[in-house]
Amino acid sequence: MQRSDLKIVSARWLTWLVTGLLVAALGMAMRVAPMEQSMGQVQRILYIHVSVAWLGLMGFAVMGVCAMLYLLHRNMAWNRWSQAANEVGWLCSSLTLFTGSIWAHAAWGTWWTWDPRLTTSLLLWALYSSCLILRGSIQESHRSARITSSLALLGLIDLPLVIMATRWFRGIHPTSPEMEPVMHFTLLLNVIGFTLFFSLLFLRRLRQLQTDNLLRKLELEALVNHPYPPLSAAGG
Amino acid sequence: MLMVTQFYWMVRKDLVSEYRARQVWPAMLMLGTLVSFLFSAQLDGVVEGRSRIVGMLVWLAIYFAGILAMHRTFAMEQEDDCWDALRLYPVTASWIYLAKFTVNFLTLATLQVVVLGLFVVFSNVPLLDHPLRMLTVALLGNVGLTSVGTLLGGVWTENRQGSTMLAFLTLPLAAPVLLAASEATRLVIDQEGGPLWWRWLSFLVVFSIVFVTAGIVLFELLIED
Amino acid sequence: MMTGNDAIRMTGLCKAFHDIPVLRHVHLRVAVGESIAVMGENGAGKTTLLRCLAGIVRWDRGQLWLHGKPVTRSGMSSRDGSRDGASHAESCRDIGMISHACQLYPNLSLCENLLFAARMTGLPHPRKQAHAWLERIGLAGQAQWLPRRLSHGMRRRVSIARGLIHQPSILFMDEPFSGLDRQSRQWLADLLARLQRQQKSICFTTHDPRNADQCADRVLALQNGVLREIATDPNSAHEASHPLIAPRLIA
Amino acid sequence: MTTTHKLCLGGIVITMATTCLAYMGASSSWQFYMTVDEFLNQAPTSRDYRVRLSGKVGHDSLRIATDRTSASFTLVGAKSHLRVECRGPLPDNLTEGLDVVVEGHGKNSGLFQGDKVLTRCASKYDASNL
Repeated sequence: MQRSDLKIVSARWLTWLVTGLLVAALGMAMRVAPMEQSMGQVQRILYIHVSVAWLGLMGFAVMGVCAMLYLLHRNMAWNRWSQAANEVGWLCSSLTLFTGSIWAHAAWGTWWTWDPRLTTSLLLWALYSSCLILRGSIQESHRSARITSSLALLGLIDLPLVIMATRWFRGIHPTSPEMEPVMHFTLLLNVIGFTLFFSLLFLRRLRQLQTDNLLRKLELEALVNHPYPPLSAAGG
Repeated sequence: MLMVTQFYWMVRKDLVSEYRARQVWPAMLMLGTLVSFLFSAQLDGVVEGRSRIVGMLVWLAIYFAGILAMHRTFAMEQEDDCWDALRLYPVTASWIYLAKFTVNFLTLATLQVVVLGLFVVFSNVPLLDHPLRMLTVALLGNVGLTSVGTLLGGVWTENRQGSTMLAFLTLPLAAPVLLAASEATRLVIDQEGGPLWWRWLSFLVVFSIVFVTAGIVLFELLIED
Repeated sequence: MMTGNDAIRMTGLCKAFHDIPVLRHVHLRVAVGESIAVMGENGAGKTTLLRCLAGIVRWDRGQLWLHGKPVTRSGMSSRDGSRDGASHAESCRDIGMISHACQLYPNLSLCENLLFAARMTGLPHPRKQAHAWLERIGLAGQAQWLPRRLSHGMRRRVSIARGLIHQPSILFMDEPFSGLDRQSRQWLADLLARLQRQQKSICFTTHDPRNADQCADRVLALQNGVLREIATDPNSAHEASHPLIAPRLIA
Repeated sequence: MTTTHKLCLGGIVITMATTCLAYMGASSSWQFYMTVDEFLNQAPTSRDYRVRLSGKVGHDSLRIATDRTSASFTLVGAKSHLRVECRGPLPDNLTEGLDVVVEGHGKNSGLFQGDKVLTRCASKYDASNL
């Protein structure tokens, strides 16, 4: 996708629309959805936790696929996709651990336990972080992209483990419990709201990266046409 | 057939170089010894849960000293630009990976002997009462750590802060193997067998298979320039 | 145009480092048995050009043929993956690359360094080959020495022997003359002439126009990432699509 | 062997190894917790190691110390039950009839010495009547 194709992302009405939807969904989670019987108010964190957890997984999948596409085509455009997914996904993954921890403290009586899903999620977060640090620590752009992509591909192994952890392994983490219809609807609305919001964030970041790239290219072209800028220009 | 002889000569070249110059092993063993000393000294007051702590400390000592050595085997190639020459020989990156893997494996094995020996002497923990079991854990843990360290070691061949970056970035990937190996070591010390023992052992085996395969496949992407 | 007669044919080579273009659409043809010299300022991209041609560095755009056979980018991996591996191994046997560093393992003796190269390229009778080369470069008596005991000129000779031991038909040399005394220069010039007589194609970089004139059939200049011909052999006039001459490089 | 072949083959090996691991995990030897019945089915001598046990807090069995540092209750499984004594931090919502996971050591005397209790979420989220 070219930079100009993403123009709609920066449209103000879209931002307002998506933010409005998110606020409505959150409002529903806070006010409209009924309070849960055994866990009380804290159960409402479910709506946020599930949404960001889904996005955290999604982000890694997007990053992995874009990494693979980069390695196949060696096109830096794919690396920008994977970088944007990495950053937004890392944020969602961190939020998942954070909200989950709060919830666990109220519901299970502990901040953390080495349940299979918790463990694999923590590993996913660590992999996200490694990729993020790697991107920053290698100067040459293609080299950095190549190495990060390899790591992202390797990290994809963890993804099915996180998803299937509650089905394959016995753990304390709940597996899609039954819910009241209102709760179900609220959850659905929240998942949609969060997905749209973070997708918008992702696309905006992508556009930012593309603009940055374009700027650098223009700068370079100017540099090549005038390899040695006149000394007097330094002050101006 | 050519590949096997190439592999043999690559390994032999590294070992001969190390034997003559002694650039990596002394520093690594010194670090391992010092860390083992410090850990064992601090263990003196601990009464309960000793086996659990020893299990982790042994592997931490091996990890940190080992990563230093693994970075050096690649940095060594960088002197006088030999790395470029090596990549121009008609040998695939997978075989270069396997050769470096073997060298690192042998290096780490030496380190393990020293660290485990020191822990036996200084911490009074019956690490070697089941020598066969301990050997299995050490071997599998070694393969796991070496596969990850060698894979990522190729990334920072020329970087000066390479060893720091390497220790830092291998940790998320190496964490599962460190945990599994420590747990298995604890079971050896506590002389517990049964399903728990087999579960960690099988985990180590699978981890090793996954990362050795990943190394063979991905190494050419990492060292390409 | 006969393409089969070209040892090296490169079209539209582009390579950027840190998004800064180093080579821009470089076209190059080297006939079998021809010797070319590439000149240019520091940082002009001479080394990068050689490393691309030798297949150590993956280039961004362009196509390369060695002896009429296409070589994939970086030689190691490619988009379609259909012809790498084998092609890399084959082209590696054809290529000799001598970098500006000597590429000798500091803890192996001269003989062992040459033996290692011979064994890695899969030569028969590696020991005989290594000794023959030591004889040829006049260091047979120092076979067991470590490289650090030698002078720079002697090390350079060993590094040349290392690059030539597998009898490549195409030879890349990065600044082979730098840091050599007059005697060694003469030795190297003689060697290049002899190799050329054996129908080897040679491509080397240099800063010294005298070496370029002495050893090369053609002299090319790399400036702003563009390769231009500056002293043209009348037989290969078709190459002079850039008739620009950069006299200040020669001066 | 080309790069693509190698990548495919590597992918297959890695997938197979991971699946194998998942399969082993799904078999009984690799679990986050054991049920009370599973635990009691083992020979009494092999019970002396650290496990997590899952079950229900039995009715009329929960005794919580006034300073909330220890509690004792019966852990009820499908067929059998076990006396648990637990020292350590207790979750606020610990009540009778709740699903819990207790971490601790089995004792030969038939008593389970726990040091941590986790309450499990209900498998159905019901609206509160309040």
